[in-house]
Amino acid sequence: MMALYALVLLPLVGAAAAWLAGRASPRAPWPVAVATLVLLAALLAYITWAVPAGGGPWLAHASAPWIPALGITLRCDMDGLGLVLLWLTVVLSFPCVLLASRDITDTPGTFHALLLATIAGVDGVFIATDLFLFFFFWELMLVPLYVLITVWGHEDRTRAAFKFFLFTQGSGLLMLLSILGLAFVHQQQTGILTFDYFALATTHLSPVLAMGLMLGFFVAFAVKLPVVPLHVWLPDTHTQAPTAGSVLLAGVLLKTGGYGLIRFVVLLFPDAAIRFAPVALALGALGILYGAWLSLVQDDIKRLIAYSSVSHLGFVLLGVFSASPLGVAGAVVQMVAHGLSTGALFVIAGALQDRLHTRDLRRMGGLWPALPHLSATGLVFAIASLGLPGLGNFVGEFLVLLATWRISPPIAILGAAGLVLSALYALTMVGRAFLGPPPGDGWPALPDFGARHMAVLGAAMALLLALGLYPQPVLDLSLPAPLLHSALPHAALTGGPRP
Amino acid sequence: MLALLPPLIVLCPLAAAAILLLSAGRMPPPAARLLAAGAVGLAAALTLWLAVRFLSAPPPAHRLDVVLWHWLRVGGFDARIAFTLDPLSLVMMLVVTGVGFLIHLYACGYMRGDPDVARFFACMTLFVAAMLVLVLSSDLLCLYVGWEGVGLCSYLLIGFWYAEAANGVAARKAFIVTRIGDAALLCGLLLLATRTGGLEIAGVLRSIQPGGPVAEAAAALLLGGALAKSAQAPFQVWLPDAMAGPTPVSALIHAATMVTAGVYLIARLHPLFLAAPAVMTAIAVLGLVTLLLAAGSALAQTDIKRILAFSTISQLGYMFLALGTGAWGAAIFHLVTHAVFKALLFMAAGAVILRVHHQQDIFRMGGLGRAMPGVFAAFAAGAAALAGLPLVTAGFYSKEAILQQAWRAGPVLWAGALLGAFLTALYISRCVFIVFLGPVRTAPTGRTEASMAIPLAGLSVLALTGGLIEMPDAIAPVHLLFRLLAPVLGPPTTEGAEGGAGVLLLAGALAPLAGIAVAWGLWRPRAGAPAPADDGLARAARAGWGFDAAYGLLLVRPFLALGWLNRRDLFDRVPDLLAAATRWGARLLGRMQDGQVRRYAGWIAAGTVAALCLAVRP
Amino acid sequence: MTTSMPFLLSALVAVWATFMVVTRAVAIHALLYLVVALLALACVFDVLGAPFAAILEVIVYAGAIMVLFVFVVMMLNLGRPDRLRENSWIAPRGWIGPGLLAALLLAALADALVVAAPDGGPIAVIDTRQVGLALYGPYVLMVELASFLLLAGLVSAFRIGRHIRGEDAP
Amino acid sequence: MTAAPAQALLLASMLFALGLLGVLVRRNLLFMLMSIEIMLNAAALAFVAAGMRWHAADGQVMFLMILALAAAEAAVGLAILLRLHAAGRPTLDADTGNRLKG
Repeated sequence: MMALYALVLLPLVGAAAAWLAGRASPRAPWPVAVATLVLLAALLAYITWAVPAGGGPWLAHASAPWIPALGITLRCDMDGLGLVLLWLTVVLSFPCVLLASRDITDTPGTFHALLLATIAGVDGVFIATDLFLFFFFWELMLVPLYVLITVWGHEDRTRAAFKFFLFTQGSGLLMLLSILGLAFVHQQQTGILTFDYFALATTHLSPVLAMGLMLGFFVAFAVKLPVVPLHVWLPDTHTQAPTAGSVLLAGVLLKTGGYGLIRFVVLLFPDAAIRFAPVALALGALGILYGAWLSLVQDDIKRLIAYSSVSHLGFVLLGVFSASPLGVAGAVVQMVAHGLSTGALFVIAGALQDRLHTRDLRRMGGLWPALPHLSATGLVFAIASLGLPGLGNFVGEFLVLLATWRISPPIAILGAAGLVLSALYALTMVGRAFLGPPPGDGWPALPDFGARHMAVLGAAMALLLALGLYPQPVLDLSLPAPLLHSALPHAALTGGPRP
Repeated sequence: MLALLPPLIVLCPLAAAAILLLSAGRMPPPAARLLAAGAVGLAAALTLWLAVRFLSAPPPAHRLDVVLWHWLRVGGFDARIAFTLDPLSLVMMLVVTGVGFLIHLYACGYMRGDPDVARFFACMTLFVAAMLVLVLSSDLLCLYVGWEGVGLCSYLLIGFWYAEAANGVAARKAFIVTRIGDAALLCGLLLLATRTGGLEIAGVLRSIQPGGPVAEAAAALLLGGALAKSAQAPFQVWLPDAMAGPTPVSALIHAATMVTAGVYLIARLHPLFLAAPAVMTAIAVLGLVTLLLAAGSALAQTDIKRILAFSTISQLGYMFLALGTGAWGAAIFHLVTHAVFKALLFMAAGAVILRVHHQQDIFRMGGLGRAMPGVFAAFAAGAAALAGLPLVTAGFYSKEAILQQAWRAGPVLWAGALLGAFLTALYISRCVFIVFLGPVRTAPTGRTEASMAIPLAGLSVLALTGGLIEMPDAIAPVHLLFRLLAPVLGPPTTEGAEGGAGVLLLAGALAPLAGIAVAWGLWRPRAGAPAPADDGLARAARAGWGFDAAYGLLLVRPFLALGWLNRRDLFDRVPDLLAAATRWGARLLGRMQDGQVRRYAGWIAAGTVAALCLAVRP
Repeated sequence: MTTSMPFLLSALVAVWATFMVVTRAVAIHALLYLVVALLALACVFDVLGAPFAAILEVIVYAGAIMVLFVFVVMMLNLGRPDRLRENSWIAPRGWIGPGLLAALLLAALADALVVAAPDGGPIAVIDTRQVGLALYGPYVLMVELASFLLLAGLVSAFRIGRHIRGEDAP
Repeated sequence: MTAAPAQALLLASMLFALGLLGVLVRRNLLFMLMSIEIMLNAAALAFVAAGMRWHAADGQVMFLMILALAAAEAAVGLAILLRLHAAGRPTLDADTGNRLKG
């Protein structure tokens, strides 16, 4: 199905169009970007609709030669996991463009072009099944975002962008090494040089080699997710990025880490992953607690949200390495819910910064009477973020904890303790920003959220509510398709961890 | 038809909450009041009708299951959004909607003039909906939705007057402390789900093996949740601060309904707790300890709402004591009567507070009985029920049921409970004497509205007569409630202690009378102005026996202090270290190229020598 | 191992004179010692059977290049203050590092000789004719290179030294 | 008349080391140039000794090459030296050589 290529090409064409439009008029790129996103959503809807019923776990497929001499093809496959995350990407692109990027006055054409290019890269990451192609898209989503942060970021943007680039690029190189290593081992065994995911999955690896190659992938995705000792780029980057960049980064780009862990770490190296699981689970629990703990003591609202992301995505790590369909389903729901809630929180933080010209919580307080709509949405998404049952985040966290409890109750207890801390930081943020007395002699008249913001954020809230009360469609889709393209029935994974 | 009613009853307040929320403050206050009170009133009426239908033609096995939809079905785990209607949930529904409706009615008057009334009623109706979900759920995960939902509404309502920073802090404290218990509860659910494959209450209870470590652990974890929600030791610290909310909130959430959720949970899952005897003992002991500690604290308070708050904790201690001794029916009975008389007390106190300009210190009130006789009568009825004035009050009968059960479980528990009854009468009589008798210290103004007076009157009647549905055998063999609840909680254990029943009854009747008498001796109206005791014991009691300070010193401060120390993130230093090392190395290497010809020559020579050494002797 | 007397003698002279060059404070003294060292080296060449090299050493090195140095020294107009400054510059403290390094180099080289000492053999004189045949046979390209080098040296020396007087002042 | 090539090479090594010592120790550019001449000569000696060992003319050819090199080097080096002297650096201090720029 060539429509899969269109998922990547359409945003790229849109990017070029936005750039050209920006040369004509500074007001032109925004409608171009919106139109591109609408087309993209329509395209994805078409792809979803065109999925043959009962056609197996892989829902769509596309393949074309690229560099035949090196066995590199343009192979793309989409399964339910990819579809869910593609939808998340498209859905979250809308708040980025509708709410955040319209106010960009500094070369808006280039800004929108880079934003769309990032989206194209993310789309590609979620469908590529040629490892070389995957790496290509991995870099494609990285570089435009780097430029976005460097050019349109806040006061300390250069340093933050540099840190972001160093961390992701450095870990990406480790992944490239692992990809090449896997391809060469496969070539030694079969005489065929290929980067095909399904072919490489059949490679026989010694335990040590498998662990080494797996760690290469793991580090790359762990930086992206992020997993705690490797998270240090994230608070700086989120804080300094322009609002649209923060939303995209938190909402979508971090998910590529979770996706990669499921698709490439657990499924390509199942044995090594299971041996590595105790470490990964411990890191996940550490991330949940450490992120929440540091989130609690931040004064910068964007930093606070960034650390809360670290905490939330610790659940994803737990779920992925619990090696059960329950955990993976929970991790996927958690990724989607986190994308929606944290994306919305970054929109709100960005709006606060636009209005107050500060992100410092010490200079906020008592904003509710001045900005009732903004404050109410902030409260609502903070509550979603603390994992209130009935909203999407709870479903993800509960499923992950349940899967973890089956393996290791102590880790699950630590994760549950994270829920207490998440309530602590979320309510502290609400209390410090919106409640209490206003500083000094009250706030001047501030523009509240208008209908556009309320509609978009309301839609996000509705999605979270739907995800929290009826997550079954996502749960059914979220199990990653099994490795072998043909033979294995779907039950192979749903039956539990592979031996 | 019957199966449609429970979801419909939940939907009434939920729809009202949704409309109020979506109106985003644009709805005029009268409409908001009408909508909220109307929705809860409709729910109450439907519940009443449902009760009549249910009692007149009970469904098979006295339970009615309503499955709404599959919530989570993945990897062998299945959770449903499903309701079960049985006598226990019916009683709870009656309390929630009935008392809830009266409190909404009262709030229409109490909150008049508040510009943000729509937000208030949105949270209140949402709370009623969540509480109904809690008591109706047939699946523990679904119950957890209601459990956290009521916690959230409690948070929102305690901090309703957000402009006061202290209110926000109190709200956060309430949510966090209960959240700690919620985390324990969640762990209990995880354990049960892992062991039994699902969280449907009936299924969970079927698969319990008595005495096993799983049952003990699960019961202990669930108890953690119940203790925090019901403000029992060691989690009781949040409830007195929660009085920062408007008085109707205190009446509805922090007296009548939400705080009893822990009691309901344990009663609902009583076979699990029966399988864990050690946990049962812990429940009884914790209940007794809480009961005495809180009664002592109530005796030393000066703020009328804090007196009532400590009293609530103390009364919940009674319920836990009953639960710990296996007297499920008695616990529920006391839950019901307590909901009535404590809501009444709070609302009467609220009426007083409104009339004396938001003055809450009882030592600045006095002589109010003459100025507001109606409120005085209502408060007195509530106080009498709380004190357990023999024969004529609901509180007497429910407390009596607990005392009887405590005697059977052990004389120590009984003696403690009796001491508690004495203290209860003592502190509430102190409150009544100081506030309503003696000289006037703050002159009241205005009138108590009809919308506030009607609920007071209704609840007064209930507080006095509500106990007649269930009486000890020694007085009259009336067992309406216990027989109603028997399909869920098992047949009531009324046998045993026959010989001493009369003596026990007498002791239970004399203790409150003694308390009132002592209170009259200490705080009867005198010439001089009464003053609060100020010795060390009183100060300790007033501060809740130092739990707050201890938690602050041992847990909160160190945690926050460590956090502030690590605010810049330890791990963030690692890349900086790497960068510093690189810079240092670069400076070292850079120093070699300083433009000094001779040093260049030296380096070249050194390199040559090194290469030579390597080449000659590899 | 036997060593011929002339080699030993000239070798000793060469080392002694070189040492004096390195340690003198007065430029012209050092220069004269350098001439002595070069002459001793010429003797060594002769002993090693390279008379052509010995003669060129005397004519070109000791004759031409050293005269160049002498001219420069004369143009520098050195005097007593220069000698005192020179003395202060070669204070003993500065000798330690370079001395160690030089000793290390010497040790390494000597070690290399011990490891792979070329065996001695009868010395056969390689006369000018042989050198000339090699030079204009296989090494003709190197002659061209040397001529380029010398031309380049000539041009650059001319270019650098042209404006020493007068207009160069600013 | 015998002289082992090893001895000639040892002599070359000693002269080279002394020359190196001179380059490193002396601050005066003139002396450094002289020391460089010594080192060049030591290298030349090594070539000649090697040529003697193999009875080949190549060693002396290389000596000629070095001679040309030394001549060119001396010419350019001395020219620079004179120019420095004339340009206001009469001390010929090599340690201030890094101030050439600007």
